Amino acid sequence: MDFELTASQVDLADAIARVLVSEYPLEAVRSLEGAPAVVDRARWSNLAATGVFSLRLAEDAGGAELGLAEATLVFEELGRALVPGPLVATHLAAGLVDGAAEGSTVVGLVVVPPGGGGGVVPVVLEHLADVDVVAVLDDGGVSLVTPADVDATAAARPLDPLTPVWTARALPRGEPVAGPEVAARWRRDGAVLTAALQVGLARTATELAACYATERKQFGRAIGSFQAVKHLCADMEVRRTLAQVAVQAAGVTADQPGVGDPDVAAAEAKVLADDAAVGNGRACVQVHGGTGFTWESPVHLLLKRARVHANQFVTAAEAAAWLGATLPPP
Amino acid sequence: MDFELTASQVDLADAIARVLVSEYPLEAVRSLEGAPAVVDRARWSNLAATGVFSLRLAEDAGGAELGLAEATLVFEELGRALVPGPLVATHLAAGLVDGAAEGSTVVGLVVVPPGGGGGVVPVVLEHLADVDVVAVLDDGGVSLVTPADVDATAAARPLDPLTPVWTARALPRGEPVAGPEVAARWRRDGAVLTAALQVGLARTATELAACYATERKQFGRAIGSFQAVKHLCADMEVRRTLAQVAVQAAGVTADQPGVGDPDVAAAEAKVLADDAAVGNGRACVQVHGGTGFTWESPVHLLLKRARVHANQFVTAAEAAAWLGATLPPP
Amino acid sequence: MDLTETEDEHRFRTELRSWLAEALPTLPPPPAATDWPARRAYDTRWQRMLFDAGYAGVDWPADSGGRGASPVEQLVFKEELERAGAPFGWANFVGTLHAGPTLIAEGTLEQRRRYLPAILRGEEVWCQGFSEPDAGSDLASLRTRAVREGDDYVVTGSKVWTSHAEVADQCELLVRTGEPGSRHRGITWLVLPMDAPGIEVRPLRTMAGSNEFAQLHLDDVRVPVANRVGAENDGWRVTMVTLGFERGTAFVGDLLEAVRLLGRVAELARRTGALDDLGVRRQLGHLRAELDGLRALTRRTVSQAARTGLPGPGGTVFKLAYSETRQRLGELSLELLGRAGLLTTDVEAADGGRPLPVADLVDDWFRGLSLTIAAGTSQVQRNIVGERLLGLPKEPPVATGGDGRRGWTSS
Amino acid sequence: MDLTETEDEHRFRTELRSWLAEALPTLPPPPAATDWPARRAYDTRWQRMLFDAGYAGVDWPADSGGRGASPVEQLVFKEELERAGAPFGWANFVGTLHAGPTLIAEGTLEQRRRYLPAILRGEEVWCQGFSEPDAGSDLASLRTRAVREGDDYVVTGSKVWTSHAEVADQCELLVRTGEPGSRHRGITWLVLPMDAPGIEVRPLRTMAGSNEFAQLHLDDVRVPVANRVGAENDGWRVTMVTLGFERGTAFVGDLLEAVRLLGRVAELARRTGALDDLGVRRQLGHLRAELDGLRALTRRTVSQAARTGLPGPGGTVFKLAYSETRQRLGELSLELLGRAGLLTTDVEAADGGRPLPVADLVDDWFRGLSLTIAAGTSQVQRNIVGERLLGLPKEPPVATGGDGRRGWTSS
Repeated sequence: MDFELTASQVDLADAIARVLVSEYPLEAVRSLEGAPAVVDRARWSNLAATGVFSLRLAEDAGGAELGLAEATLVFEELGRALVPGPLVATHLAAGLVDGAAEGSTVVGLVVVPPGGGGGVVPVVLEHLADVDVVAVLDDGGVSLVTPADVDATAAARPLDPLTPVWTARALPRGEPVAGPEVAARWRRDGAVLTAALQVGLARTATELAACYATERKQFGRAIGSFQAVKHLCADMEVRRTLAQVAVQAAGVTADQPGVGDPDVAAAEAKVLADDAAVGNGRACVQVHGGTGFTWESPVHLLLKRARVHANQFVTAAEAAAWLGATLPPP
Repeated sequence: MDFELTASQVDLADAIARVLVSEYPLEAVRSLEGAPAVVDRARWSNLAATGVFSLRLAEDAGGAELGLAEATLVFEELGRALVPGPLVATHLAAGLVDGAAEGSTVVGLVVVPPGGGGGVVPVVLEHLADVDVVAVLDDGGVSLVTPADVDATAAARPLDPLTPVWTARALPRGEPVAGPEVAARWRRDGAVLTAALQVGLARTATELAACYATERKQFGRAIGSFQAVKHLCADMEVRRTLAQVAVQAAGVTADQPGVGDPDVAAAEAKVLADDAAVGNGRACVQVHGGTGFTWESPVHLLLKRARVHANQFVTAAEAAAWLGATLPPP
Repeated sequence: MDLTETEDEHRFRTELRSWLAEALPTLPPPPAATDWPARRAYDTRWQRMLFDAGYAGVDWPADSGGRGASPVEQLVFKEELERAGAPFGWANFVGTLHAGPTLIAEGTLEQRRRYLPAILRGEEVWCQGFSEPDAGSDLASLRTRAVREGDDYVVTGSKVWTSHAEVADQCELLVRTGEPGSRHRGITWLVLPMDAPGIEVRPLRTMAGSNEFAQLHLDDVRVPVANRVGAENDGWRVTMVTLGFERGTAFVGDLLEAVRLLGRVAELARRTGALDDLGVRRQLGHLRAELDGLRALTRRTVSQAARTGLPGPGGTVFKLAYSETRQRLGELSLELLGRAGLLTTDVEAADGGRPLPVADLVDDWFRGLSLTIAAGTSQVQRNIVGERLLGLPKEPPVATGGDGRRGWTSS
Repeated sequence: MDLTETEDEHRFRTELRSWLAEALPTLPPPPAATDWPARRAYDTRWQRMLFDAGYAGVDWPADSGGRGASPVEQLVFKEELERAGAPFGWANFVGTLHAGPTLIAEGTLEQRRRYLPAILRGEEVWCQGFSEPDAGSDLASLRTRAVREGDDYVVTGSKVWTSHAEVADQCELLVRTGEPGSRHRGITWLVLPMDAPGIEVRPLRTMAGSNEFAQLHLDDVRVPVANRVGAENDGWRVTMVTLGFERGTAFVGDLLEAVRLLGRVAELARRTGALDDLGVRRQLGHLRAELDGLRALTRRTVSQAARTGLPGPGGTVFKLAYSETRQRLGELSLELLGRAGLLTTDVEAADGGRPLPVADLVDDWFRGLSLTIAAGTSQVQRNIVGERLLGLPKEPPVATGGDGRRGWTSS
């Protein structure tokens, strides 16, 4: 047992972080705010070239034969840098949808809740104008839909200005490409990778808050020297730490048979990571005070993106209820 | 509209507070810790003489014809002083059970949950060795049971050393003395008066914490000058304030037709008062640090009593669920 | 303790209610939230209607042109306006609730004559120039400088969070006339005419995407000394005096709005089926208890003000509890909206019923986030409650610096 | 990242598990929690059994008589003991986990020979004399004085929260040898034989009614200078050195106990029907996620220790999160017990099934309350996380006093 990152895992995370610094600096990301399409195809291809989408494929399929554990490290970095676009969907589709692994096909995803959904909330699709194909995930499996076939209305002002959304009353029937086992795996791996994005957001929120609290002076002192602010930041660090190890453990648990229940670990990762990203996003706004409430500051983007991810694959509320109902007897 | 206390209401609260200082000083209260019976009959009679039980009765029945609003002020003082015994039960029974108003009959109470209870938790009776009669409150009304007829087992170490408890698998059939309307009123008024006791506990907890935080020095400063401690205390004051006005409003709402829904106000009072008493009890322990965790300090008695009251008449969870389910449409 | 209205209070309510029933339908549809000139026109028209009906400056003394209503009547006034869905009148609030009362208390006769009637009639719109980029919670560290030159002050600096600055005629401005570092002792209160040369108004977009605030940049702006309210360097006291006007009704409209929103959230929960969830019921019920507790606290504070003429101590407790409650209401709203919360505009419901109220609920979520920050963060409020209400010691003075600055305390 | 056991680790676990399966049934039934002499006998017998099997001092270096197990083996050791329901060995923990490691690092050869074997064999029981009535979170302000007289220190003062003092042979004692107010710089670490004249042990009852702690009153107690560990006035460093032994496994037993308790709470919820309540399910599930997250954090910390030989930074985060989680677990337990929670002992269930586990759950509630206080309050832990992990500035020194004392910071 050695739950520390291996040297090659550290290198992998460093490598992707370096690519992101040059490909997705904050100004570049923010320049697309409010646009109907936010995926820059050239940058997306460069991301693909680093293996973001193909990472877990077999070598003969152009992959690196790495595991979900490694993927969580990569997605944490993507979350940290606020990279927009259907990253998890395209990653899951790699190997199943031509061009996804290479970055030439951008894949959107609609996750139908177990049992089929329904109710009063319409279908909400992300990134419809960015994607070449929409994968629909339901209990029966995965099917593919052409974006142009979806009768959808664009939202005028999406909550996250970097996650454009559309609504539709229903989805057209798609072409089935995978069965229920793949669908179940997508649900699980998708939850873990989304949780990894959340950890990245939680990390950036903690860093921004600590930095601001060190630099900003009020009443003649750095505000971070006041316990009220310091302890807000400390709680952010606690949430980030727990979520990060839980997400990495979920990755390892999926990769290594016998070390635990991967579904449980995935649900736990989503619960803790959603808490960390949303809670730290909110705390980051609070630490920044009025500044944090401006559009100009990047702080709101972290919180808004966290809310988007909180509603992907499974909510923390759903995951926690399932974890509570399935607790093994003592 | 004048929701401030009248001069005579202030006098009433002052008067009972003065009586309690001499009749129920902390040492006297604590001297009974762990005893199977904690009602000192002489003191109980003196309490009765101040009108604690007869307050709301008609003048010709020996009462003062005051309202539930005034009763909340009195019970807040009783809570502040940690007075032990079945205060609310005896107050409710005054006028229905001979001698209750005068303090010569001490009345216990078992509240059967709406619908009849059942389940795995046995009947838990308080103060069985103190009381002359046990009132049983269920959907059908109120009936009276002789304590000796209850087949009950004494708990070796009750949670609150000043609230001795017994368990019983079932209760004997009692003598009916009131119908469903009275039962419903007891439920409501009992919840409000118990909430008033909780406000008293929350107030004492806030006072003790603020006092300790001012006197106790660590790192060369009064600990109350550290924001971490100061803000714990501030949150106590906020909870206490909200609960107090909500309890008083519930009293007034029961007394004055047309100003609101008394059942809603009662449920709200219990929710906020339980939160305040339990939350402030816990915070008071935390502010006191190691000292607060000793038996010698009175702090634990506040928290334990708060937990007892939290389980009387209606829990905050039950009351909140009812309030949520019955929210009127906008 | 009496929650029943007196006959006078009841009459006041009834008359107001019937006037509102007649007056409101004569208003045109409200303008777009982003169109400030149209909002100014709409809000000042509403102010003029209030004036004509005798409700302008309901809390102002009669000798200043106001109605001189009692604290309870002020409460009734706000309740009825909220109940009837009357305009809030954003363009008027700085004038009627802040600058006006300050001038009443501290202005010269001439100043009062010049400015007060225009506020009451909706002829002039005021904005506030208090906060600065580097002086948020610590207002006393403000740095906008005013240097006396003849009969003018020459003012240079920046102000932030100035609401509707684009359409304001006057600005209540705090400037530093004392030495840098003179804290509370070197501040002066000025009336800044917004058409003075050297003022630049830049929009300050909030995270909610709203343009309701602006940043002011003042570059050698000349303000006549005659525009000074109170003595030079006495502006901190002048500002604080205004707080003495508060009768516990400052948040009444907000609170009743929150009650209405809670009803909408419950309705949403009923439609989505979430109301079958006991945990959701408890959350809703808890919020209901807290909001009604805050209503009771408001009544207590107003009653105290009615008796003593002074604002009671409940205001800080209210602000702290209300901000946190409203923030939790916003979180619950977004939780219950689920993926519909990824939009910020109302959306057609899949069941064909009324559209889902996404816009209001998401907006409420943003509002909740701002409430624990604006007008004193919750952290500062907790200091105030701890120190002023519980008597806990302030943070000891800091050794370094030696300028007598205190820790992050309540003053 | 690898969660799979190596062959060596697996062998260690398998051997330990089978030894436990044989050894534990030979133990008599555990004594009453209040009977310290019997508990001492029981715990030291268990320690002797561990010694005979080669598991005593599992984390001590082999040249000090320990097993010299790797950090992962230490983790496995604690997991297996908890899994098998082995005795915790309260009477041994100060010696094996604290005083022993201190002596190993800082004791003279003679001191090590004198004390270490007796600890490993369960022949001597240690207690801890660190906390004082006026020095809780601020340990460096301790005032128990030791004055040198010839070859002895003469010690006078009081200590609190001394576990099992009634049955201890030795006490690791921190005393002030420097000037009053010398803070960290005037503390000395002594071995106090508990049979020395002048020691009075008074029970210190906790709010849970337990007598597990005592207060020590020391009145001119003579301690030979030979009993000093480390240099005079260097006791703070000596104490801190021990922390370097921590391999992230300090709370493993506690954590696994909490996991087991959560299972019992869920079982209770199933029996009472509360598990049908979605809100309760979410609370349980949330606690499950947090506890498993803490298990993952433990594995991370242990793995870092295995690589670097140093305790990782995860300990403080662990303590803070674990304390709060466990406190919430306790609250949920009491919530679900309802009126049965007014007792503190198990009670016959009305459905005739197994008795309701009141004793353990109420005890756990008390435990939760103590966890946010003991061994550094959560407030102090947050300072540590903020300052050491995030690099936030410390509180500035206080102007008054001038003795260089810092605010309530992490050191």
